[in-house]
Amino acid sequence: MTAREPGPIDADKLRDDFEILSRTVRDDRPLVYLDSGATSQKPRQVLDAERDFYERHNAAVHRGAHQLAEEATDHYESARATIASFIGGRSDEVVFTKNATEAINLVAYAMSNAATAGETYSRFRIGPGDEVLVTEMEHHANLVPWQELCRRTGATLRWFSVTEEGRLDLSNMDDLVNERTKIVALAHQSNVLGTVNPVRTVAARAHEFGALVLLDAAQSVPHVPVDVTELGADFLAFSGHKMLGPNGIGVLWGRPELLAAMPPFITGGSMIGTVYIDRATWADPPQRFEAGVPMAPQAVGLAAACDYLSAVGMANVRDHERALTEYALERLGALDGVRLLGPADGEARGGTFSFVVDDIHPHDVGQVLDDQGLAVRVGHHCAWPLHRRFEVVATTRASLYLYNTYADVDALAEGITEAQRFFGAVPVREKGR
Amino acid sequence: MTAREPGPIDADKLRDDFEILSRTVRDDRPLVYLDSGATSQKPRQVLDAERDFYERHNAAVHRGAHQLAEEATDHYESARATIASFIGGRSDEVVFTKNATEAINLVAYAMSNAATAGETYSRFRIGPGDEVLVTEMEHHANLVPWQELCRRTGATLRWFSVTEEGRLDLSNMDDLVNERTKIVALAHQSNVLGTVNPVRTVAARAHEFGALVLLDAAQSVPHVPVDVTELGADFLAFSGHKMLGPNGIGVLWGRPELLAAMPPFITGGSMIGTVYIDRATWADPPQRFEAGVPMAPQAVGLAAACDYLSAVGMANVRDHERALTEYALERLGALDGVRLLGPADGEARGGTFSFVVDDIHPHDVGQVLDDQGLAVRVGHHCAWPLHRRFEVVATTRASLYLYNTYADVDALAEGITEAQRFFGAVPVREKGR
Amino acid sequence: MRLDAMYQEIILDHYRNPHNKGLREPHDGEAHHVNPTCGDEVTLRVSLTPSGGDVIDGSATVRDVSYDSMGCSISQASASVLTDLLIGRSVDEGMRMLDAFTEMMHSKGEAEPDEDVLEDAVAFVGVSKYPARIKCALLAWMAWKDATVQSMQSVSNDSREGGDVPESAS
Amino acid sequence: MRLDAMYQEIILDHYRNPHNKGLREPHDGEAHHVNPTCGDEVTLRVSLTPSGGDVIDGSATVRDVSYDSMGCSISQASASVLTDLLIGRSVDEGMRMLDAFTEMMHSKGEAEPDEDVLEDAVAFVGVSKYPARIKCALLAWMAWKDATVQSMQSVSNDSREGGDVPESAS
Ligand SMILES: Cc1ncc(COP(=O)(O)O)c(C=O)c1O
Ligand SMILES: Cc1ncc(COP(=O)(O)O)c(C=O)c1O
Ligand code: FES
Ligand code: FES
Repeated sequence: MTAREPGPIDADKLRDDFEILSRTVRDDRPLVYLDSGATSQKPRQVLDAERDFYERHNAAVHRGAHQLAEEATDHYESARATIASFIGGRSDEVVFTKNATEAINLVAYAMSNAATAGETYSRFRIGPGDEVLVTEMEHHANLVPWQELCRRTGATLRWFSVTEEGRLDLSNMDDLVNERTKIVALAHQSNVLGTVNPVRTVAARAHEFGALVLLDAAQSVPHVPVDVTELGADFLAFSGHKMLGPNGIGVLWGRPELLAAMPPFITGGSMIGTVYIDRATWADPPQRFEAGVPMAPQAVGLAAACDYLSAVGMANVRDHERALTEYALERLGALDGVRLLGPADGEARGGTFSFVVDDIHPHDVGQVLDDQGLAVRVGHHCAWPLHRRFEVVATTRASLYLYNTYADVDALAEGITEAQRFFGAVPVREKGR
Repeated sequence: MTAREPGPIDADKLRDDFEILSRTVRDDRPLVYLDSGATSQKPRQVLDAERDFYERHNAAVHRGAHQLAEEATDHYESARATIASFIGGRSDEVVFTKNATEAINLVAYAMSNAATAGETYSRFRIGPGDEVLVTEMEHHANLVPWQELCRRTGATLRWFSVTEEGRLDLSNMDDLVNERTKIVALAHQSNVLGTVNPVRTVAARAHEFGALVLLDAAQSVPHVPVDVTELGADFLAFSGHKMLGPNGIGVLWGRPELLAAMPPFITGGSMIGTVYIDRATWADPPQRFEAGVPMAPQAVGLAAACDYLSAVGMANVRDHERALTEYALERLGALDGVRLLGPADGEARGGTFSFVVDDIHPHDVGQVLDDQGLAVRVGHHCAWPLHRRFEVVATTRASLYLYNTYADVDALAEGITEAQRFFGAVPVREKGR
Repeated sequence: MRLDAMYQEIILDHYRNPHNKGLREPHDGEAHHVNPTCGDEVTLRVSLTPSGGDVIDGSATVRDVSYDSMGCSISQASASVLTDLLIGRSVDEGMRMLDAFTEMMHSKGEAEPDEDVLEDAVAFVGVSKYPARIKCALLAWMAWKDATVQSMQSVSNDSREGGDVPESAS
Repeated sequence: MRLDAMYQEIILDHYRNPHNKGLREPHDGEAHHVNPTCGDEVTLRVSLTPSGGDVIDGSATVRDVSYDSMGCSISQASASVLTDLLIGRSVDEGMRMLDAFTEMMHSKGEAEPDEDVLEDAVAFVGVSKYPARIKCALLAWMAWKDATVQSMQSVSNDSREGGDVPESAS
């Protein structure tokens, strides 16, 4: 345990808003939740907002002339405005999807749909000879959809490598980004390494060649202030459930002129202009991309999550996690036989720590941690190619959020030591402490 | 008002479970909710189940080794089992989507993806010369995705007509269903006419030619007992929010051998077998079709909705709505100047009533009803081609559910009469009463 | 009853007995607008008279407005009221009225509209409480704006070319 | 501490000092299994001896089991325990053990496994409380089943053809 300066956030106080954080697991161990990279917990305020919608205003949005339908529509569109302004965007630039995965698939499918969607949508066409550029550190959600786009269209997939330190290898960027490049899809922050990527550098080069830039912001929007007007990206995708919001809602932000020039993905009700039995025309964005009765209660919940985060202050969230990250790097770095994937210093990295412990399988590490009440993730974290690059099958990952404390980091370090003791892997001591 | 035998459901009592049904609208009018065809209201039990998941078991499903992740996975998969058995299916036949719209798009996109997905998936290939068959009464959700499939693949779209009585015109079925037919997509129950379609007749003919049959059950699963083993369909799509469940969750049921032979739609995490940087293989169904962190809380809520409906008894729900339907047909039929689209008798029809009032625009009818606290829907109800067929731009639609009462039907009839009085359209009297 | 606040007597009168309905000649511009939420439509024609000389600008007079339409009471009444108000005014005055009307319609029923500016069109203030109906009231006004812009172009061209009013613009 | 109930001493011993690890010849069947949730794998070989004459059936003896593998403590220990238990038994006995083991693993920690049937394998009962780890314990057993089925086919064929044991099956 270490005595520390009080940070910008009083996490202990804030934890009162999260009912689940006071529960115990495994024979009355207090829960230490270090798996926010997978999904975050939700404060009472978010759950209340969603429930209030159901109990007072529930109706099908954009589809009725009665008072409930008006109220539901109003709540849904206000939620859109709140979420848009949370990332520095405008309402008409925000499309609701079910998660980040759907948001990315939306763009990938729109690009193959452009082949048959007529001249209006020719901006998005792609085919043999064209290139799609990703990185070796992508989450499967920002990799497999592009593999599939290439298979559907005959385009070629290329990728940035990752350095031993867990940074994007930009040394061959001039070759990788060229006049054949149609879209560059990359993570803002890696869900395994914590690395924050130099988005503006890559975007600037991509835009020289008229390529589109899609940012997988699933691990950045929840943790740092994000302003779409500053990033240089054309599209931004993220999920509600990783940022205190409900499951079942995600966001695709896009430049309005691009959204307007993009053919639809999922088709059905509410996204149409006119429909004849054999053909249809499309509504303007964002409706064009929101077929079916939308997840209005979830949108309202996500807006409440944005309000919660804004009240805490995203700069404070960032600073709090930075301080914890420095501390975690120090504590983990002091452990013998523990190898961290990703940057060892706090510069341009978030609070995500994936590691291997010598001679102990990550799943066994996770099991010992679980036994002590620590919730971490084990496996390839949906980034199998990245694990291959580091020649490991799996890692154990701890990921932090605004409700985590120094004590949580202490518990992690002690938990790893306990795993080593349990499996007799290394002498029970921390180096240099 | 009419005195009636108590039916199989005590709707007045059951309404206590629905907080919103006791609210007032427009200057303290009690709410009369007649828009369940658009979306249903949710009982306390469903909202409690969802909240309990968030407050006690929330974690990313299928992705962690800690206790919360175990519990979350367990709740998610139990929910799948409950929902599967609600429709007479098995767990591995149930795929979760965000709504019925996505479920239908899933099959339509899988069919075009089959072109490039390799031999394993050749069963789903479709191209020029092949035919896709729909009906003139489809909701846009079960029409536009097929138009788009045809555009992507060069296949031809054909359709069943609708008779003046609002029934499917089967007179040219022998021509429409033939050896070129690859899939027949039709509504189980029309969201405008209430008509219940002769699914087994159509399916039998389709299967003679090896065509697939997809049933849009968005308006049937909520209202009548549905058993997938009896319908003869290969796929069944429906939405949670229309059956007392949360928004943001839908279901695609499919025959297991077909799901196994079907390439994926949305790709990303959790749906993969192995992933290399340039290619991937797929998990078995249902995971193959569930990319990304799933909407576990919503699945839990939908399972609670199924439990609620099962406790009431789906046969009782059906009988209750049948009785109300007979009564509504009688009351509406007695009004001068009111023309009902769809079957005038209760045989093979559900409790959905779309009508036009002579000389009053449907939107104005809806406005007067709204003013009296009645929530109905106006417009084309996402079935524009069907409205064209009946040569109307729009209709006013009232739709019933288990919590509606005879008094609600009375309020509707009186509301229409009031609209006629207000606009001076017809003499204020009901014919033959 | 809130219904009466929305469907004011003036609105119902115009709905039952619309003014200037039926397309007329001559016209300089025509616009066709559809309300996508309900499928209702209006076709509206405008004819202008230059205020003096060949120059066509905001000071031109709206000589005639006629229309054909299909829709709800609000959209029908709004088109009818519009023709009464705009025929005989200058284009500038009409555009100012349009702005004031649009602003009122987005006021959620909170506006205290200036009857000196909007005259009979103030009757629609109650409609602005119902989001789903705002487009109904605005439909004809948007069509008028488009048709007028078109008219100004077509009249200017004619003046420059010294030609006749074309039989059908747009 | 629940951890001790899961990682019983027997399991940790086999994990630290696995028995029969390393692929051996001769073998009649070989199976390679991957645990899709973690990417871990096992390759397992089986060699059988007919119980008498040419007929190969459930009464055949498991002459040898060897394996190579990569994975967590549970999967490693399970493979090791399996070889100890199955070498020298009849195929029928092995299959019965497999059934009992599978049943125990799906018992969510509720089973009171029969030590007479499962012997050292009862140590894995604690693992069955952890759904994410059940596959770890079953991995080698599933591979043994496949390899054995294969072995029986290959030995029967050999017997019928009177040939030698093939160098590599599967
Ligand atoms: C018959 C029918 N099919 C499909 C749908 C689409 O459902 P959802 O909007 O929930 O995807 C609806 C309801 O809107 C419907 O009534
Ligand atoms: C970097 C990154 N991208 C995309 C995703 C996918 O998010 P979701 O599963 O919510 O669609 C995740 C999380 O799983 C992620 O960490
Ligand atoms: S409802 Fe169509 S214009 Fe008013
Ligand atoms: S974690 Fe891979 S086999 Fe146990």
